[in-house]
Amino acid sequence: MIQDYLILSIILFSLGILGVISRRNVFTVFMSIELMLNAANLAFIALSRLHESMDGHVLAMMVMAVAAAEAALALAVVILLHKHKGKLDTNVFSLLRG
Amino acid sequence: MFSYALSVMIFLPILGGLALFAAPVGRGAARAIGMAIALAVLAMGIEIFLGFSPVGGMQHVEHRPWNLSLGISYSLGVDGISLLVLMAGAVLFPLVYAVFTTRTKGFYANLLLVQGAMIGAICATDLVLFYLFWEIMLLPVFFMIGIHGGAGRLPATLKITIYTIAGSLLMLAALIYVGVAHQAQFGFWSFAIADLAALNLSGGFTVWAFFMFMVAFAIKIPLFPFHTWLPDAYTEAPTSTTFVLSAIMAKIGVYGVIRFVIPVFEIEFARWALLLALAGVAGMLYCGLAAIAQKDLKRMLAFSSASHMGIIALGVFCMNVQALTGSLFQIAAHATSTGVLFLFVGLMEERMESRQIDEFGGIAYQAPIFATFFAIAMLASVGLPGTSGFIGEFLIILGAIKFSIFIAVLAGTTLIVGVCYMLWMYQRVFFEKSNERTAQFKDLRLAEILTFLPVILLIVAMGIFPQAFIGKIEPAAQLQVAQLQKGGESGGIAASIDLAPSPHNHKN
Amino acid sequence: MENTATYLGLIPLLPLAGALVTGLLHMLTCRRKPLPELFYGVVGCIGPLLAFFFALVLFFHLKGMPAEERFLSHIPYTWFAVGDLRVDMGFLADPLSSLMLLFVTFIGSLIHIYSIGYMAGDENFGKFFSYLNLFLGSMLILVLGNGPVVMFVGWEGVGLCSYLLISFYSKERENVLAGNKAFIVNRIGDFGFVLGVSLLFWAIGAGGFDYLALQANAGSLTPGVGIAVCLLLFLGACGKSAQIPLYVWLPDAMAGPTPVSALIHAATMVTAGVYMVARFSFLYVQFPVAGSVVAWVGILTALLAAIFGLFQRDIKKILAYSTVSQLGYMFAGVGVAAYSAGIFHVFTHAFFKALLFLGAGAVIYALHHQQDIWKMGGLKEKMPKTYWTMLIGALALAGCPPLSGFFSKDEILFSALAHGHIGIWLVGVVVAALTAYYTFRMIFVVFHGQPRDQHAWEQAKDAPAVMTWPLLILAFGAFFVGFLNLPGLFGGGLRVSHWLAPSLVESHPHVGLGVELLAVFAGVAAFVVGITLAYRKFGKGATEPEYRGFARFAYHKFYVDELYNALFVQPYKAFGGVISRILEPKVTDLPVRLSTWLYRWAGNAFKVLQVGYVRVYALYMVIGLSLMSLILSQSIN
Amino acid sequence: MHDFLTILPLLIIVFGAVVLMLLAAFEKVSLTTAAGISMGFFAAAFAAQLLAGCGPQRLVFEEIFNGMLVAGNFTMVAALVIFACGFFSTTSSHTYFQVNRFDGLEFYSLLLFAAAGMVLLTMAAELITAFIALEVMSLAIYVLVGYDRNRVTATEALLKYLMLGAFAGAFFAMGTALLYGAAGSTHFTAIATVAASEAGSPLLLGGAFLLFVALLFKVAAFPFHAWVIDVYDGAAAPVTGFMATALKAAVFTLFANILAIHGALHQGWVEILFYLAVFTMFAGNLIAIGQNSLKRMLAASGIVHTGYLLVGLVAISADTFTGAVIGYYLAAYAAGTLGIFAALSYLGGEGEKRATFADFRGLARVRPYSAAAITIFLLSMAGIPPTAGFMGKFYIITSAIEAGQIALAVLAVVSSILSMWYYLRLIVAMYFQPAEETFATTGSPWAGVGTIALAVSVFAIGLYPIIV
Amino acid sequence: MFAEWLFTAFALLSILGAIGLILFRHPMHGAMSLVVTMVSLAGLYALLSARLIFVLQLIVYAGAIMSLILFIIMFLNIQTRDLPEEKGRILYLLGGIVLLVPVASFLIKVVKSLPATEATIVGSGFGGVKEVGLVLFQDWLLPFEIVSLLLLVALIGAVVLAGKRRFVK
Repeated sequence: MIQDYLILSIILFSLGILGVISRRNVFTVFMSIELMLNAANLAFIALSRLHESMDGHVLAMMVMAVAAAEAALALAVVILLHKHKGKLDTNVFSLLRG
Repeated sequence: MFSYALSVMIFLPILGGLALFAAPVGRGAARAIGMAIALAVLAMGIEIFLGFSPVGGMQHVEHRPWNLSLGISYSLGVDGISLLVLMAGAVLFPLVYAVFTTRTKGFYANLLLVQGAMIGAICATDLVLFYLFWEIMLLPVFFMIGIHGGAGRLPATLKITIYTIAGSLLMLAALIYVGVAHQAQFGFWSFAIADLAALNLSGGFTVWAFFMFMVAFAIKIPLFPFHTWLPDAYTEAPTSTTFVLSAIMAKIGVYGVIRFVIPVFEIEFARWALLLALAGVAGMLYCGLAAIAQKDLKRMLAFSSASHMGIIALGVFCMNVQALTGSLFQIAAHATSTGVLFLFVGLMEERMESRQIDEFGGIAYQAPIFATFFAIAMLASVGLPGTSGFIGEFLIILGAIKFSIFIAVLAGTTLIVGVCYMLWMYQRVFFEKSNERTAQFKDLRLAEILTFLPVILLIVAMGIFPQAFIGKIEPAAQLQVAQLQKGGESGGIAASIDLAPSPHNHKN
Repeated sequence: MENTATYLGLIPLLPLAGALVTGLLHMLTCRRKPLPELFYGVVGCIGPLLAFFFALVLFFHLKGMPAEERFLSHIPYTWFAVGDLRVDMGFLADPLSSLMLLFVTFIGSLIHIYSIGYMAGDENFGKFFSYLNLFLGSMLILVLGNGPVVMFVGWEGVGLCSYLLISFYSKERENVLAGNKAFIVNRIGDFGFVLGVSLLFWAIGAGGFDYLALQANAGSLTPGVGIAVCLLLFLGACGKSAQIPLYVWLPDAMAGPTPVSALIHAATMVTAGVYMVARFSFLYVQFPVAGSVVAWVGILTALLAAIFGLFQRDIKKILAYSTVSQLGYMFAGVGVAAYSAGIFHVFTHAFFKALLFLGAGAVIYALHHQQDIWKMGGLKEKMPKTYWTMLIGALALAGCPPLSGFFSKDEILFSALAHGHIGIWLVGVVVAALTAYYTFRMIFVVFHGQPRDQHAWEQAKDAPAVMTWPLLILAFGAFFVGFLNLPGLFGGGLRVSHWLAPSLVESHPHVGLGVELLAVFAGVAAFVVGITLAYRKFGKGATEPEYRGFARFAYHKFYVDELYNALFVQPYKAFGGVISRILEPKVTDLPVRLSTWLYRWAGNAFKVLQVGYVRVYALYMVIGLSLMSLILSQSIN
Repeated sequence: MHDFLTILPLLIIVFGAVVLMLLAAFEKVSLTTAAGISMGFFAAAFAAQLLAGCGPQRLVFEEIFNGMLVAGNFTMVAALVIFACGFFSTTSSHTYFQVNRFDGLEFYSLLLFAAAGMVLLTMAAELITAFIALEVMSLAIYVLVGYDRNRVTATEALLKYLMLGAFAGAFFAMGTALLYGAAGSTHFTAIATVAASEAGSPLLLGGAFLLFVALLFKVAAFPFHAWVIDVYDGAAAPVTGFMATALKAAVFTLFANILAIHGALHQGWVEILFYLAVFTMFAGNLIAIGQNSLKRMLAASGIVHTGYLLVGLVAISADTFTGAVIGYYLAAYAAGTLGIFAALSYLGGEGEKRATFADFRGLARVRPYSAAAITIFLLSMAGIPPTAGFMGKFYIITSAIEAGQIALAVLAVVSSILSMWYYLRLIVAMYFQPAEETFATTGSPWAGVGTIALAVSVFAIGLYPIIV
Repeated sequence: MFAEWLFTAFALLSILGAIGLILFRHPMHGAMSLVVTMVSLAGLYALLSARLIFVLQLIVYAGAIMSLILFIIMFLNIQTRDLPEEKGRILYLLGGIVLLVPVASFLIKVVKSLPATEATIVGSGFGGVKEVGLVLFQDWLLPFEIVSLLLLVALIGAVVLAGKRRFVK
């Protein structure tokens, strides 16, 4: 039963990866990453239940904190990108190459 | 002689070179400083040579632990094997300062650095220390060719540098392998050659390690077919650098084989000696033949040098005391003869602003002294008895017969091959009719005569009184060969390498 | 070996010192104010003359000792010693070397004197004497050396001098090329010599590497090695003494000044090979097969060179081929183990051939460097001294009894017969006839008949005294030295042979008087036939014939030079070109260039992968992730 | 007390970061002062670290921190490297910002924060601590990369780094989760217990896999390397230098610590790390050979060095792990790389206009000392004796052969042969080609002084490898 | 039984939300879709007796973070025409799926190795604020402290990058 949670977590994680590699929209990409972190959180909570220890809850809180911090920075970057090009297409930002 | 002679010989030039880089002095002063240091080193070298007692072991030993965790030590020493190489490194450098007067400060500084590093590589008795100097000596050469070389210097300098560094790095891996093997067998770290000689290497990687060492040295020597960097580098390098390369650096390659490969890899060495000897002979023939087709004097000498190096290397691979002693002697002999020839070409280039053989002719009439000196060096290079070149070549061929008749017959052709291109060149450059430009050719000035005369006399003296040199190197060569035979016997293969049965077997 | 003679070392040293002095002085002064020729002449002659003096002293010193103890040695120092190999810079005087020494210094001295006249006016007068001295010194080392390695010093030294002197007139390319050819061909021989010596060392050299020690140990040689050593050494002799297949350099060597041709390329250096074989008689005697090879090569060379000699037009070339031919005889002699006969022929040949060359030199000198016999003629009246001396030389060469050449040649042919080498003997007789023919063809064309170049003829006259005196002395020698070794048949005592006996290992088969008479008769007959034919054809003046068929073929020396050129020289050069233009950049260096190119190519490929799109970079990560997952999932089940 | 001394350097750095942040908030000090303060804190931390001494690995404040922090020789070396990197990056930055005026006081604060994160990373003995420390470090560096807001390439670099970094961070989190599942705890000791008892545990494998993906991304190992070229290129030279050295030192220290927690764990990863090391070395070389821009080349060469360090990781022996080899290599690599970025900081000019190989043609004619220093750094990176890089490589190869990984050692050597090309290329440009400009620079001499100090230390570390 | 139905429902919802995130072209729609996922996840947390986390998920994630994202999307006034074309999206998706199948199957294999136990009954204190708080401040003090650093850095970073300072376009 706990396995199902974990499998769900893996699926969500994979979908997050899929979002990162298949989308060019900066927002979508960042939200995909958030999705991956959420998947990790689900795994933490499920495993915490499995091990009957609340460490997993704390870990999930930490991950949330990290996610929040990253989100803050990511949004700042999004603003910066928008200021530069007015676009949120990651492919637009390919001056550095080769 | 004070006890740090070798260290001084190493670090006086190195520190001098570094100081020159930093100090704001003119080229004249730089040359004078370089000359002074080279002369000091020369004096110490002569002192060491004269005081050298002809026994097998190391002399002027210095030992100082350096890196304890890996057992690397700063240890130096001279024995019969390194003596003549060391002498070559000490004797020949003052010539460069004397002959080439117009180089920049940096050039002289590089020259000092390369001398110190070379002497370090020659004297090191710790494998890692050797490797250190071995790598360091390449850098000044790189800069000397790259900054002061001819029009095609960039590809040439990259080629020599990357080629030789490739070899060295492979050697590094093998070297570490040997050190690790020592640690595994004896339980402590050491890279001292005396300790490593006790190693009993076996296992699949040993042969690879052996070849990694050999490739590194083969590139430096250069042994066929690893010589392809040589013609370009020798040709494009400023003549003084070519001189350093051919007269000393190539010799350190051979020396490295004797000093480090033979003691450590006795069995592999005996097993592969025939192949290596073939490479030596093939290189001799190949480069000798290529020399005849060269139009550029320096390039021709480059091939000639490579050709001779093939024979010198062969002497090492024959694994008997005659050939080995011959090689060691020939190292010095070749250093003087070919080295001086390169210097002469440099002089001719300065006077004529050309190296094309076609553009010379009839110089002998304008410059009899120069022609005579050149001829003596040339004859030494083709191994005429009475000059330094004969003794070594004879001993090598003599030893080669014992090793393999087939190889010896091929090696013997060096007598023919060498003389062909040299005579052809001498004819075109010194004989025949003068042209407008060679008619203006100036003979050697007094200063130049005095510079070259000692070397020319040395060439003759080494031919007439070689025992003064051979007596000092032979005991060490004996030791080395004894070790090798021990290894060959324990490997049980030494006997099977002869293509032709040795005459001794027929004796009874 | 206990006997020592410290002045032995002086003998080669004297000419060498002369060479050094004259050479240095010439080198330093030639560009400014050259020293007078007389100075060089005198200084140059002192060395050889003193050497001759010491040779005489030595000779009588030896003569005063019991026959079996006639070995004097002097070892100043150890040259080099490595392991078992120990080579002393040592000199050995024994009957063989003392005899060689005598005539080498004697003829050498004469030719030095002659050169003062011949070379007068040459701007490189000093250099010439330096080279001559150097040559003589080297030759003396060759002769006196107490072992093969010291011999090799002289051996190569004379080769070098030969090169220097052939290319003496170095402004002309042909001369230098001839010099190169001589040196290179000699080196081919030396290649064999060095290998032979090395092989010899490993076989029996550990107990000492001088002749006496080698002789003592020679018994332990196995046939395989022994024959190999003999043949390799003979290869060396072929190079030095111009035998098939290495004879080609000698005719070209005539490019040098005539005294050089006389001294080096007729009298002394070229006989070094014979000397060497005689020195190693203890080897060749052991292995008759090797001796037979030597003999056959020798006699075939004699025949071939004689055939070439028939058609030459250059007076020096005629003499050169005759030299080759006579050397062939000598090898036939030493090949059939008649070492003393061979050496004796060396001895007599030195006199008459030097005489002929110097005579030819006088002719050339008189005709202002005209060497074509078809431009000469009728010089008998103009140059009587030259004519008569040369006639003696020619007779000696042709084997006219009782001149020296007759006895020595007869001795060789007789020995061949006596040792049962009928074939060699037959060819030898034919060659004798040919020799007589071409020699007198030359004499008749040059000195008899009508002058073909009136102008030159009118100016011709005998050479100055400094040149004619040596001629006279040599003529005297050429006439009489044969009596020194008069065989028993003629009431002599084979004194030279007996003198040489301690140095040589040879056997004298006993044959009947009939055989001896047959040999003498055949020799005389051959001489008569040859000279008669020559007189018939050229005796009363003749014009240059048109050569056709075989004659034309022989006139062009069977195209051997061209053949060698096509077979060796051109392929050699072409191969060098192929290596440096094709093999080196395209094959040997290919791995290096290819890997460099590959590296750069792959680098560019990777550059393309850096597309700059962040999504693609993430994709790379996921690809790696995917692959690693695939690998890892193998390890769990 | 001892424990306090051990974390004192960390406290100093954090304190310094906060101080600078406050100063920045109130804009009370000049930039030079800020740089001086930053240098002072780095130096103080360095000194404190030296004073604190070292010893075998042990837990710090085990009671309070619940065994989540360790310290020992290895972490000390890593911390020293990080502090030195911070110090020299500050000197370079100071000069750099006098020409490229997009500076702010927060820059130095972030530098210190990043260093704090790095030090925490090296000392982490628990995964979530490591994760957060990693994020502290990463976030600070993201900002540093994108500090020049006006330059679109800097922003682009920021985007790439942040996006992929966060992506990798998610892997770290997921990996931690799986390991938590395996061990019931995220402490290294607990994981070690699991690794010892059930070596083949799939959860352990999967968790470590995801964790390592994140770490491999941070050190730019193949195939997670692609970002590094563009990010190094887009960031300011001093920042790039800091990233290339300190970040790598921190992450590799953690990596080694994790691998060393138990032999069974390490053993399971040897094979994959072997291939990763090989591919990383060769991919780095192949990328570097095609580059024209110096920073891009250096980034690619950084990949190669990552490969060497991975060789070192393959070769570590968990039972006798001291981290000496890795630590020494990190120090040697840091000295060379920092040096060259320090030189680029003042030679690059306004807007880093001198960026390509061609731009540095003839430098030796005009500025011989700078050229000599760069040459020394390049030689060190190429591993030519007697520089530090040589000894570093020597140790790495020695450890690989000792571990029986001879093939890997040989491949490492082959890779260093390949790397000669592009290192020499710059030397060739500087020395063998004529100068086309004067290479005039303005600004403070601090970067130059730092360059010289680093050049000297390259030799010092090389000739006296005391820390091993 | 009821719990299982709930799990299935939440799981499907969360997956659908995730798929929506990937597929919706406009970020706004994606964000809304993600909110669905997050709320479902919160439900799952509740099912797992993680009470505090359930709350936090709703407040912090679905609430704070998502509103921040939505706020920024609206702040930037993203128009459809500003959005990337993303023509090859499907290709990338398919390729991505192909690549991800091994990854996901490997990871699923990994988690399947866990003992297939039913969720046990846990004590009433499990996952409560107090209980989690005690664990947090007793065992996890250090990470907690470091998080403060992290947030500080994020704060400075956001200010530096997006702060109202000289920005020259």
